[in-house]
Amino acid sequence: METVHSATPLLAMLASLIGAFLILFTGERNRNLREFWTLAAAVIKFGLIASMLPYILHGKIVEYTIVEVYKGLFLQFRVDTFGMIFALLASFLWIVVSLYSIGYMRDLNEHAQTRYFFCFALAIFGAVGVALAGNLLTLYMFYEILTVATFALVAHKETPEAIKAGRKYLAYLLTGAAFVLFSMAVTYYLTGTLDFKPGGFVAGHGSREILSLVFVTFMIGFGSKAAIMPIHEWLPSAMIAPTPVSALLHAVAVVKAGVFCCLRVILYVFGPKVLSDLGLWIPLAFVVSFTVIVANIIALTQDHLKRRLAFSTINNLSIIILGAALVSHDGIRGAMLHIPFHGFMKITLFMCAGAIYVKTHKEFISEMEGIGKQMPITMAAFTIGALGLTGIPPVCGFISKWYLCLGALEAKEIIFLLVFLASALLDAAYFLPIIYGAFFKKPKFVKDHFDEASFFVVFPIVITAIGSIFFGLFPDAFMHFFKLAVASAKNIMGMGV
Amino acid sequence: MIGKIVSILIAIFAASALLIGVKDFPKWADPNQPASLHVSPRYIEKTVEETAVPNMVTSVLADYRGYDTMFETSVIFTAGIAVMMFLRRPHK
Amino acid sequence: MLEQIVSRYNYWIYIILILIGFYGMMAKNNLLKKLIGMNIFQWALILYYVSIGAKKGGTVPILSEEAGSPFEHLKAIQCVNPLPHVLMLTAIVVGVATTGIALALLIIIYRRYGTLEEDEIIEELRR
Amino acid sequence: MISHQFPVLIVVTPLILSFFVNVVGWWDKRYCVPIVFVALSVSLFSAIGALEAVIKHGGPIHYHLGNWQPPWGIEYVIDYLNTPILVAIAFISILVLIFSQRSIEKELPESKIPQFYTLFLLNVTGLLGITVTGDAFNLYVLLEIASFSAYAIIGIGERGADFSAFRYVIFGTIGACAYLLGVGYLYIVTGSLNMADLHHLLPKLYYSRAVLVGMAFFLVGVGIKMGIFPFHTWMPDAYTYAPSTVSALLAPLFTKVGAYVMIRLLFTIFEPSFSIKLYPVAEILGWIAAAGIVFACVMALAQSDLKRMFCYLIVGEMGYILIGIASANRLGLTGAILHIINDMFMMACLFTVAGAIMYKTGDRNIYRFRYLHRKMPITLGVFVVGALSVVGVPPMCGFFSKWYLILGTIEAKKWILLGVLLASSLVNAILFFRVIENAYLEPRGEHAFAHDGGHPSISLDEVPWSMLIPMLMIAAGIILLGIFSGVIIKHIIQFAVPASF
Amino acid sequence: MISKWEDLIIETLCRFLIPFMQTYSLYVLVHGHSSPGGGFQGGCIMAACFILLVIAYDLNEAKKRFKEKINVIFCSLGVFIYAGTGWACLLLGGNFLDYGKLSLILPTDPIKARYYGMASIETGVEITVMAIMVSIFWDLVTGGKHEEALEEENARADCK
Repeated sequence: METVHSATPLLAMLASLIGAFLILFTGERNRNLREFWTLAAAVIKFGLIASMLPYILHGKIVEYTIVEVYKGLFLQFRVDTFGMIFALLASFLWIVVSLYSIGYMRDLNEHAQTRYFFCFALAIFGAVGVALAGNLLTLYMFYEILTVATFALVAHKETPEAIKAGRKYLAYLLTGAAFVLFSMAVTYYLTGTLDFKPGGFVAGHGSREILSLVFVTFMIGFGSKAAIMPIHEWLPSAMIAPTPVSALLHAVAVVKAGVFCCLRVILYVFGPKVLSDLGLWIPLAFVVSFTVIVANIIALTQDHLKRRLAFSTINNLSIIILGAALVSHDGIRGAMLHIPFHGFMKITLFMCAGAIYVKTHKEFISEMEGIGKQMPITMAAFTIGALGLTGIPPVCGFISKWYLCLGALEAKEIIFLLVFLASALLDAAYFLPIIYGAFFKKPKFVKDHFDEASFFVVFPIVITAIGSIFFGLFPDAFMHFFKLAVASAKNIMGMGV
Repeated sequence: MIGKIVSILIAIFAASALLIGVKDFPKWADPNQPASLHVSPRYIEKTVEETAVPNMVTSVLADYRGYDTMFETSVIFTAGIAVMMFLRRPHK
Repeated sequence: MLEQIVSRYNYWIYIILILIGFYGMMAKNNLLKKLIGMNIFQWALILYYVSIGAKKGGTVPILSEEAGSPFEHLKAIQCVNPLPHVLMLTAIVVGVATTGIALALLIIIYRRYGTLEEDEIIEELRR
Repeated sequence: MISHQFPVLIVVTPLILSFFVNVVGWWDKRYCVPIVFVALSVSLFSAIGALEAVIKHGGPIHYHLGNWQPPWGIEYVIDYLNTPILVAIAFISILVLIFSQRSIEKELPESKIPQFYTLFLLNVTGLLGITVTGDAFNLYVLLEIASFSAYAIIGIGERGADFSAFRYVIFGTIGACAYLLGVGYLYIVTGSLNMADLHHLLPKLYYSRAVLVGMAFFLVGVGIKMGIFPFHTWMPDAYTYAPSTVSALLAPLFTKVGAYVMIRLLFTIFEPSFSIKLYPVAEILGWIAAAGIVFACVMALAQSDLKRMFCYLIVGEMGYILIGIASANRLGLTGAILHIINDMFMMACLFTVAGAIMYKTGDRNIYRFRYLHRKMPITLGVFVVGALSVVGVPPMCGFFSKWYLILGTIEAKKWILLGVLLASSLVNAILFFRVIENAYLEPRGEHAFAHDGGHPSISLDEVPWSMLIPMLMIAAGIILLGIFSGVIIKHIIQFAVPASF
Repeated sequence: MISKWEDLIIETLCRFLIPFMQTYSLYVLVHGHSSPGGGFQGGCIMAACFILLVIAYDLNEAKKRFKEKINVIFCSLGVFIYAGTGWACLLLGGNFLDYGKLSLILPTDPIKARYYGMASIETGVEITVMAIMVSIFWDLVTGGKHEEALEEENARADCK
C-alpha cells in the first residue's frame, strides 16, 4: 500500500480550526458574517477531504506527520479507507447541520450563539481529527478536544438540568479517557508503536492476560463515548441540549467518534486474529447484544421523542460494534456501512424532531398526533428515516443491515443474527406508532393549512432524507461508501472480495 | 499540650538521626580527618605564593571562595532592603 | 560507648543545642520565642561546622613573619582548617539577616494584631 | 570570548543591576522596571547562549570562578539538565515582570516599589544561581538569597501575609539549616564541597551512616523548599496572601527549582545506584508522592479561594515530579524533567490569571465568578488553556509530561502510582470545570432568554494589555511546549537523564 | 533610646570614643589580610559608632552625620564595589573575580594584584555592612517612622 505525503489532511483540519476562531472573533456584532464563516469552513473542509478520495480509492494512503513525540511515536494524520468514511460523513453532515442550526438558532432566538457555533466548529475539528488520526496518540488528542468542545454544547441551555447533564457527560467521558490513556500507555510499552495497522499490531506482544486487560479497558474507555450499556447513562440526559447538538452528538460527531474508535481498536489495533485467538470477541458481542435488546425495550417506553431517538441510537451503535465484533468479512463491511448510513438517517430524524419543536414546542410523542397534516414535508422525511432504521428497502439502512446479517451468518452465529432481526423488529415497533399517529390520528386541534418551519430548517431535512434514499439505491454513489467499506474490510481480513 | 509532646518527639527523632550519623564521624580535632586532608591543605600551604595574603581565612574568604562572599554580602543587602521595605515610611 | 561520646563530645553538644532550638521553634507559642529557638538552631550548626575545622596542635590559620616559619615549609598539619571558619562567616551573616527580617516582620505583626501569641493571631485572622 | 562567560553572566548581571534598581528607584520610580527588564533579558540571552553552547559542545561546560580549579574554587556547571530550566526561569520572570507593573501599582504603596523590584531581581538572581551552580555550599548561599527576598515580597501582601511570611521564615530556616546539615555531614566525611568532586568521593563511603543521614537531611531541606506533601504547610498561606505578582513569580519558579535541586542531589551528587538501589529512597519518595497527591486533591476540592486552590495544586504537581523521580527509569525521569519546565508555564499561567482577576474584581472566590466571561473573555481563555493543560488534555504541554510519567510508572511496575496519576487528573478536571462552570455558564432566568446579547449591565472590562500580552505568551508557550515536546526531548532532555539509566 | 538623654558624661565620652572606634574599624579592615579582621568585622565596628551616636545623642544628631540618602547609596555602593571588581576582572578578559587579571591595570604582578583585589572587595563589604547595619538599627528601633518616633518620644518626655 503506497503512501502519498501531502498536507491536505492538515489543511482540512486547519479549515475548521481557523473557522472556529474567525467565528469567535466576529462574535455577535455581525451574525451573517459569523454564519458565513461557519458555512465557508464547512464547505472548504468537505472539499479538501473529498479531494483526497481519489487517492484512497486507488488504494493509496495520504499521510502527513506534524511532529515526532518520542521514539516511534508521532503526531500524524494517516487517511485510510475507514477513516475516509467517517471523515466524509462528518464533514458533509457538518454543512447540513450548520445550515440547520442557523435556522434553528435564529427561529428560537437562542442565547450565546457565538459560543455555540465556536464549539460546534471545534467539535467537528475533533471529530474529523479522530477520523484522520494515524495513530492512537493523535486519535486520543482529538478525542479529548472533541469531549471538551462538546461539554459546552451539552450544557448550552444553562438550565440546572443542562448543567447537570454537562457534568454527567464530562464525568463519564473523562473517566473513559483516563481508561484509554492507561491502555494506550500499556500498548505503547508493550509494542513500542501506536500506528494503526489493518489487522492489528499487538499480535505477539504481551501475555494473554495483559492483552485482555488492555482490550477491556479500551472498550470501557471508548465505550463510554459509544454509549454501550451500562455506561450509556450520559446520552439520554444529554438530550437536554438544543436539537442540532443532539443531532451532532448522535449522528455525526460524538457517539460516532466513539464507535469509530472502538472499531479502530477492534480492527486496527487488536485485529480479528487476536480477537478470535483470545476469544475476546464473545464477551464483547454479548455485551453489545444485551445493549441492543435492552435499549430497544427502553425506547418503547419513552414518550419524549428525543429520548426515544436517543435509545434507538444506543441500539444502532451497539449493532455497529456487534458487526465488527463478529470477526467476519461481511460483518465488518456492514458495520462500516452502517456508520454513515445510520448517520444520515438518524440526523434526519433528529432534525425533524427539532423542526417540530421549533414550530410547535412539542417534545412528546403523545402530543404529535396529526402533526403530519401540519408539517407534511418534515413528517415525510421522518418516515423515510424511520423506515430506514427499521431496515426497509430502498432506504440505505437496509443495505447495512443486510450485510450485518450476512456477517452473522458467515460467522455461523445464529444468536446474533436473531439479535439483528429482533432489533429491526423492535425498531419498527417504536417508530411506526409515531408515523401512524402523525398521519392518521385526528389532531387535538384542527390546523389544516401547511405550517412548515423556516427554509433553513426544512432544506437540510430534505437533503438528508433524499440522501438516505439515494444511498439506499446507489450505495456506491459519489462518496463511495461502499467501495471504501469493501476495501477496508479486505485490508483487515486480508482476503479478496 | 499534644503539640508540645509531638514536637519534642519530632525533635528527639531528628536529634537521634543526627546522632546515628555521628557514630561514623572522625574523632574530634583529628588531624587526619578527611576534612583536613582533602581540600584545605592547599589553602594553608599555598596561600602566600598564590595570593600573597598570610591570613588564610581572608584569602579563602575573599579569593578562593570569594564568590560565596559576594552573595553573602548580597544576603545582608537583601535583609537591609527587606527591613527597609517592611518598616520605613514614605518621607514628607 | 563512653569512648564514643568523649572522643566526639562536641558533636553531642551541638546536637543537644539543635534539639533545644528545634523544640523551641516548633513548640513555643510566642513568635519571639520561636525566633530565639531559630537562633539557637543556627548557632548550634555554626558550632558544629567550626568544630570540624579543629586540629590537635594546630595554630591559628594566620602566618606571621616573626613566628620565624618561612611560608614555604608550612605544613597543613600546623594550622587548623580555615575552610569551615569561612563557611561559618557566611552562616553567621545569614543568621543575622534572618533575625533582622524576622524582627521586622514581628514589628508589623505586633502593630497589626497587637499580640505575638500564635493562637491569638490565628484567632484574629479567622475573624 | 563573550560566549565563554555566559554561565556567570546569567547570574551576575541581575545581581549588579539590582543594586542600581535600589539607588535609581530612590530618585525616580519609573526607572525600576526598565532596569529589571534589561537585567532579565541579558540573563535570558546568556541562558539561551549557554544552551546553544552546551548543545554544540555536547556535554557539561565548567566555569571556574576566580579561575580556581575546583574543588578549591567555586565552579559553575551548565549541562543539558539545567540550561533549559535556566531559559525557562529567565523567560517566565520577564513575562511576570511585564505583568507585574500595573498590579503592583494597585496592590503596593508607591513608596515600596523600588525596594520591591530590587528584591524581585535578587530573587530571580538567587533562583538562577541555584540552578547554575556546581558547588553545594554556594547553592546554600543562593538559596538563602532567594528565600530572603521571597520572605520579604510575600510579607507585604494583603492581611495575613505578614504572619504567613513569618511562618515561612521559620520553615524556610529549618529547610536551609537541614540542607546545611546535609552539606556538613558530607563535608566531614569527604572534605569537599564541590558536587562533581563529591560524586567521585562518595562511592567508597556509601556504607557510612553519616552519608545516609546527610542525604536524609538534604532531602528534608530541599523538600521543605519544594513544599512537597508533609512539608508543604507554609506554602498555601504564603502564596495565597502574597501580592498576586509575587505568587505569580514564586509559585512557578521557586518550587520547581527545588525539584531541580532534588534531581541534582539524587543523580549528580549521589549516584543512582546509591539513591535508588542501595537504599529504597525511590520507594519512599513514591509513597510520599502518592500520599501528597491524594492529600492535595482533597484539600484543593475543599477550597473556594482560587489562589489557595492553585497552591494545593502545586503540592500535587510536586507529587507528579516526585513520581517521575521515584519510578527511577529513563522514561519517568524524562517526564519529571519535562514536567518541571511545563509546570513552570502552567503555574505561571494560572497565577497570572488569578492576578488579573484580582486586579479587576478584587475577588478570588470562585463562586462569585458569574458573568466573568463577559467581563474578561481573553483572561478566561488563557485560564482555560492552563486548566486543560493541568487536566492533561493534549495538545497542551501538561499531557505530554504526564504521558512520560505514566510510561515510567508502567515500566517500573508501580501500579499504585499509575492509578494515583490517572485519578488525580480526573480530580483536576473536577476542580477546573467547577471554575469554568461558574465563570462561563449563566443559569437560565438570570439572563433574559429571548433577546440575545445577554446581560446589559455587564460589559467587556478586560485587564490592560501590559497584563494580557504576558498571559497570552504564556498560553502560547503552553501549547507550543506541548506540540514540540518531542523536539525538546530529542535534543536536550534525553541527554539530561543520567546515563546509568 | 532614640531621644536625647541630656547626660554630659555620656556625651563627652562618646565624643572621645567614636573617633578611636572608627580608626579601629579601619585598622581592622586594612589589617584583615595579615591578622584577624576584615570587612565584616570592620563594618560592624563602624556601624557600632553610629549606633552609639544614636544612643548617646539622638536620631537627628546621628542623621546629621550620616544622611539617610547617603545611607541608601552606601548600601548599594559596597556590594557594587564588590561585584564591580568582579566585573573588572571579567572585562579584563579573565573569569569573574579573577583578581590576577587586575595586574593589567595595577602596577603589580598577578599575585600581588590578588592582594589588592581582595583589599578592594573587603572595602566594599565594610561599606555595605556598615550602611545596612545602621539602617536596620534605625528601622527596628523606630519601627520605621524615624523622625515621627523621635517627636513622639520627646512629647512623652515633656509630659513627664
